[in-house]
Amino acid sequence: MEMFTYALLTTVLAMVAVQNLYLMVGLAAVQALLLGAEAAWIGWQHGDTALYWAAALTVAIKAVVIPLFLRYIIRRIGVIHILDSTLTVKVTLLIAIGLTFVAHYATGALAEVGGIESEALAAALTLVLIGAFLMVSRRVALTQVLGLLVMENGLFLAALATTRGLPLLVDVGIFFDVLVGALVMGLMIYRINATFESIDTSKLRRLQG
Amino acid sequence: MSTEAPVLEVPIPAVPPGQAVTWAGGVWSGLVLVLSLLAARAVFTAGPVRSLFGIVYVDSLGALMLVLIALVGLMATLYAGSYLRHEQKRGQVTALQHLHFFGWFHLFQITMIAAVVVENIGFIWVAVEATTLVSAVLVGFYNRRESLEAAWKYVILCSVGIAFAMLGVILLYTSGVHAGLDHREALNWTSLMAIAPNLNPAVVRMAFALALVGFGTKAGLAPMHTWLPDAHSQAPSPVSALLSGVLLNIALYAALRVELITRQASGAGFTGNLLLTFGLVSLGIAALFILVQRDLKRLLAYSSVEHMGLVCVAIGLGGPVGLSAAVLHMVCHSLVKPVLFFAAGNLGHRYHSYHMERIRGACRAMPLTGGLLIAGALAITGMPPTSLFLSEFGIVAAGFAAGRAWASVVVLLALAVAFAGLLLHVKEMALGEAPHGIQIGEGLDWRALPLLVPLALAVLLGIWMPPAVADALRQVAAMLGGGL
Amino acid sequence: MLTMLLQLLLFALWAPLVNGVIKATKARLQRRVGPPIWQPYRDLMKLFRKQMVISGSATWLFHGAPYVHAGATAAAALLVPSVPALQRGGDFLLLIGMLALSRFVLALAALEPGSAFGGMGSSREMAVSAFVEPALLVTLGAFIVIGTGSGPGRLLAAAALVIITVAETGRVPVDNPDTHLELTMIHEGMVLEYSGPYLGLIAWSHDVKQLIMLTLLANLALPVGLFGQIWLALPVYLVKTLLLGVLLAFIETGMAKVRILKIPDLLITATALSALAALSGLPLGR
Amino acid sequence: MEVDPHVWLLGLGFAALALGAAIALVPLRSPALVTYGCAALGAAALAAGAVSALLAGRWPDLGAVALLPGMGGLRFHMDALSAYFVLLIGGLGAAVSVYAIGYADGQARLQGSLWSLFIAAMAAVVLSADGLGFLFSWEVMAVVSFLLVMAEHRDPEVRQAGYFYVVMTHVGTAFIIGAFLTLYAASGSLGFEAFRAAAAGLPVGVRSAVFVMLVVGFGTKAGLVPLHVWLPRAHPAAPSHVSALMSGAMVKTAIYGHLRFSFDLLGGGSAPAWWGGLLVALGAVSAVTGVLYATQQTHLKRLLAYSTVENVGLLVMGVGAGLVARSFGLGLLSVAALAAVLFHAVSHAAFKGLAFMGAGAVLHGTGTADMERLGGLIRRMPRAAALFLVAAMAVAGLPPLSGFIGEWLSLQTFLGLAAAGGSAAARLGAVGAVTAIALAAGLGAAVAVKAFGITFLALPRTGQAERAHDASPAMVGGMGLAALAVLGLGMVPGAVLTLAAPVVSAAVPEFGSEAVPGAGGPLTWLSINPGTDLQPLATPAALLALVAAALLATVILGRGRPRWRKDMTWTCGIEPGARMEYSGAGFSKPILLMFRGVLQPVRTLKVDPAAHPLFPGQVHYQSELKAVFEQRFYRPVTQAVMGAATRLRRLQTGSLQIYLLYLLVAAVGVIVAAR
Repeated sequence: MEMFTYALLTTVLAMVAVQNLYLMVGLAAVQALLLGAEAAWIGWQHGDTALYWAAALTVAIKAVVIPLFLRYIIRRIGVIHILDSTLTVKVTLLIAIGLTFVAHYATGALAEVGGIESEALAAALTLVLIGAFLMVSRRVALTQVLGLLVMENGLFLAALATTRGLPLLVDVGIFFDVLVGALVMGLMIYRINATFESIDTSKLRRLQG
Repeated sequence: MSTEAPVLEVPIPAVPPGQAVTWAGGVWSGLVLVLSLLAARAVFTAGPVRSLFGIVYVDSLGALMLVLIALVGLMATLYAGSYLRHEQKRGQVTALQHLHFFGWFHLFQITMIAAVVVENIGFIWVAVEATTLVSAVLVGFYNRRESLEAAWKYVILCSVGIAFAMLGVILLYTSGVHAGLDHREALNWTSLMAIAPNLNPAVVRMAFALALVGFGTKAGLAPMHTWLPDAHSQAPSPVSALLSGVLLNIALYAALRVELITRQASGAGFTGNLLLTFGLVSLGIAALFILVQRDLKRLLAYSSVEHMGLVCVAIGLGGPVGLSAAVLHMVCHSLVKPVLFFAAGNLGHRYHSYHMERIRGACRAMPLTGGLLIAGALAITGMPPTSLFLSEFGIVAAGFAAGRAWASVVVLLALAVAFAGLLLHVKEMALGEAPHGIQIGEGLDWRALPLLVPLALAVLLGIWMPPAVADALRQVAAMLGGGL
Repeated sequence: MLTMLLQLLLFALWAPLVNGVIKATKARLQRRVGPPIWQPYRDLMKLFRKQMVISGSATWLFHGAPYVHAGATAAAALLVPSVPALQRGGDFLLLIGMLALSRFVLALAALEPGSAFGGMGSSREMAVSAFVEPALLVTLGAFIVIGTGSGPGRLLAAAALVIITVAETGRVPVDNPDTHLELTMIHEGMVLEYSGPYLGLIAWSHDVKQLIMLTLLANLALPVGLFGQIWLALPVYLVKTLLLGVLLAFIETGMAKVRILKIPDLLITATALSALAALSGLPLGR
Repeated sequence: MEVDPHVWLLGLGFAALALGAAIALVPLRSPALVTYGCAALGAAALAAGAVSALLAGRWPDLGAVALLPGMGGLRFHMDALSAYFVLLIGGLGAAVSVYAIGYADGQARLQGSLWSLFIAAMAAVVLSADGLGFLFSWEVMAVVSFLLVMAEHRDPEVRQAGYFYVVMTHVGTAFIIGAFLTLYAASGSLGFEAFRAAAAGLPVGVRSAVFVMLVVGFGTKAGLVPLHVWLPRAHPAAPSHVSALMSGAMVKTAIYGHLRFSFDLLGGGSAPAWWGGLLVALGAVSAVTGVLYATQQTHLKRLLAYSTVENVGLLVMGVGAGLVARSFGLGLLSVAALAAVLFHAVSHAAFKGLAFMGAGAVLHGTGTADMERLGGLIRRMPRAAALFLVAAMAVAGLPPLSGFIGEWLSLQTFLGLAAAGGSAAARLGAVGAVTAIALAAGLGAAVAVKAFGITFLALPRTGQAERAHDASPAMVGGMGLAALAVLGLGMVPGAVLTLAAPVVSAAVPEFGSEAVPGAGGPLTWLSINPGTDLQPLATPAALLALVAAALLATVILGRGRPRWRKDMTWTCGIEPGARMEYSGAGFSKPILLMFRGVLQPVRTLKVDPAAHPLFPGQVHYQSELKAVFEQRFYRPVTQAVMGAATRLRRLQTGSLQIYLLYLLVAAVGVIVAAR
């Protein structure tokens, strides 16, 4: 359990640091795989079949469909390696660590509630916050989608950590939303690239004030 | 401009575009309205309705939202008919796009309806996220640079926000499970309300805080509101009307569901203060932004931020006065804001711009639209005889009643600034002489209905509230006060 | 009714003589022979018999103004306490109001012919009167507060009333009744277009107004000799007003005309003196 | 149960106004006649109802509509005070409506509809017995008057003026809301009777806070300096019949508010003396400042607007005097003060309404209200001139017209206060107030001379003035009604004071109506010769007799009617012409220079150097008053707000990343807060 958690944190920190788009998509896929594995493991531990389904969905959608779709978009657009971070790696990492502290600080109070694994919840919140931060620090539209995926992963982890997942029906709904969201965003990136001849969102600054 | 992405093409049978779609949409929306009214009557006379294996659940708050969605939806559909026909005639929109528009437009309404007729908070979340995705397509409808930019910001910011909300939902679920609820019903609102006193207050508080940030992003609360002026201004005007008029309410509705549980679990202090803070910040920021706007639709969008802030302030202050004012205010805002967006759409068509500097002498060029622009502006700033006067007065009164006169003072100040700001722009747009080359004259036909009906309703509520409406609002306010 | 008529006659007949005495005194002081003191009566009689030249642009207002001016001044005269036996009643606010009315119509009539002199006189008259009215009001109020007592208050108020009298009668240093020099004139500018009977009425009214002010000064600043019997009181009154007229002549001769823009200073001083007088008469220490 | 006739009359009045508002929107053959005729009938019925009620002395409830469930709504109740103000509003409304039939011929549609609503809203304000209903009516009145001001919106200045007005009145209303809700927080209800009950138990600090808020709120509507700046802009911008009603009646609703709250609801008897003192001071400043600025105006309607500021100042001084007197237990003086306020309110309504109607006639007849372009209108517009003269004399406060009586009553009060006031400060203040009123009266006379003289007398300055046409019969009718009121009020002041008596005795209950001056009360104090008071018709009759005597004397002494011949005006031998006349600016120049410390004139003189050194070609002279209040009070505030908004606007950078950062910060913030 803890191993998974640390592995997840490692992947997210790696994502903060790397610049290659394919690599980032890959890391997101790995993250989803890890999550799926964790879900399956917890399901096996508790004999919860619903978690198998959740794990399968996670892997299928977040580790396979969406990464493939994003790679397709990258290929269509033809951008692989661009410098999209607005901050230096050092600063980025420092802030990411700071957000980890915030997450631990915030979840510390909730630990007393029986059954909540404070450590895992903290990791989940870390994932969510760093995912959001990833979006703050990156300019390229695609990495922003990846940041969103990291956040979703954090949410899934939170659900796992606290209550062994949400009701399956809700989970299905969420996965559907994630899938559609990724598709919509991917298509938008495509259109943005077509219109602006770039997927650098810092160029999207016509609307101000 | 760009290649049409294949996924965006919703299969709609190839009917002749134009009139037929408009009529079909109108009939459909009318039907929805009738059904909503029937459902609302059932709810308000006999209590919450549950059906379809317990998935569909409508209580008084939901019923009110339902009626608002249906009413504004019908008006927007009617307006969209004439709006798009005009654009099609001018060649801005192809027949195919016209069809697409209506497909997405009604899908958008369906997702909104879905959000208010389910009980499971998880489902509410799913529906709210779905509204974002669907409406993002509509925001980007024109395929211009600006609209793409707006749609992108909209979808990203709201998705991030709503991810925080999801975390809140998960925490709520956790606390429900730990308080002994079954997995299947631990996200059911009624079940959670029933055992709310047993929920862990710390967890629920955190859940509410996250839910408020998340749904608050969608509801346009500052400082998470930044996407709103972009999206609301770039969307086609009928869509803007729906976005401003009802979607914001729905986001707030979702946050309120969590708030009610939290209030039961940990007392009104925390939730009230948080709502009050966000509300006042939104109010203040929006009021100042209104003053320095240059674009008509952005102006209206900021006004929406202001009004959402007001509703939050009212709920945050609480008390019977505050809550009934909040409910009334949501209703009134839903009635009046669409009218303003419709008027803005008409003006945009006539002046070929939403730049307020270019829109001059609207009363001369378009007497009806110009007049309604003034009337709407006066209404939205809380001037009698419209009901917004009453609701805004109630909100200010709530502060005094709650012993927080300072909050009311801030509200009064912000309202005065917003009033000055809105009228500063509107008087120049509506009055004076129309610029050279602008076509003069405007006919009065059924196309005026979507502008006239809601405003007339707002005036009616302002001078005489039908007993049925009064009773319904009272029930909703009572529910917001903590009753089921 | 009879007392009213008597008071009216007293003012109408006595006022030109006072003016004559003042003129004679001034002449003596200036080492001139000067006209006899009866000259004002002769002037008036002559004026009333002359044919007038009326401006071509004058209307009913120009014709009506002298009558209203005279009527209002006469009304003011009725309100002034001259000799106790003739007192009918009326308050000093109405007195000030009547004086204001007489001034108002004249100021309007002065604008009628459209000459620059008329406008000048009218404009200056209204500006000065804006200061005269508060001064007069506060001064008369101060006398009421002081009542019959004597003390520094009465002295202050009396000084104020002297200044106001000078201003109201259009004399140096406020105005100069003897010249038609546009740099200085106020009252004379206003009546420049009038001639014949109208000018007679106005001049007569002006004399009456002068007597009103002197009467106030005589009876308020020097409340002596107010006997109940008219044959005792009347001579005292006549003498007092004549003496005060002489005093006025001395003041006028001994002073230089001040700039128009300095006039407010004089009148503000008067107001301040009276306010001080009023306050000195009040039991402030409660 | 028998219903009082005044209830019927009021109902009839409101019904006629509603009809007028509705029928204006229907296409008609002669819309002005029907629309404004309806309004006139409605307003007249309101006035009649008010008179009937005041005479009958019965005060039934007039019905209610719930607006906000559980909080309140429109609830109408008439008592003496509201009846008196309904009389004012209805009376003036009727006269001006008649005038509008002729004047607003082209503005009978939407404007005509709003007109009826305006009258109805003003009446509703003074009849409201509930805070919410009061504010509702108050705001309707504001909105409707704003739209009426905007009638000639093609002119950017009009738009600016209307905007200024509506924003200021909105801010003022915010203060009133604050005051109401403070009382609401204490009483739990918005009913006036609940306010009254709650105010009695409130600590004096809270009551004072409420009072100050009301002073600001009502002061804005009334046009108290320095809250007056909207007034001289809006009044000239509005159509003249609207200005007449705004100036004559609408600002009086603020006086009503002052009276209602300071005397009735906040318990005038137990008020600290400084309440009244504050009002007297503010009023005095307004009176003097208003009239001073009035002297300097060359736009006829702006001049009248500043004169309204003056008169509002006088009214507020009266209210203050009444409060001071009450707090020192000087009931009789309080009675006198109230009588002064009530009388002057009606009198000002009549003469200022008349003056604005006259200005409208000038505007209608010549196309301009700029005095420098007018002159000599007395020949082309004799009827309008005669009627305007009545108004001008009342503005100047001359006997025997109504303006004088009002000033007389105020001066009596303050002199009484100076003689008998409760403290040294009160006496000193009273002496100051007397001076201020007298100064205002003196300058007021100058204003009146200028307004009438420059506009109507001498030679026409432009072709516009030469081609003027006189007012139409309907306009003359409306003005005539108002002029009759001015004359009647001046000559028989007791009539209206009798109607005011129940109001006064309700406000100062320890004295019955027999104490009210002119309504049977003693006013024997403070005259040089005691024994006289307001004897109806005595003064005017005497005056008339004396004028006749002057005529008689002229005839006798001149042995016949005066004979004259016409000739040119003497202008030192030059052909007389309009260029030789004193201009409006020139007329008030001495006052400008005497008060340059207050008025702060800014003048620019440009001499064209091209010509001969001794004979310059063209000389441009421009003189204007420094906008002291705008620069000192308003510009800093608006600049601060606009500056804040402009700086804040930069937050919306357009950068998605920055937006996400806001979101992240907010999320972290609430997470930390929730812990």
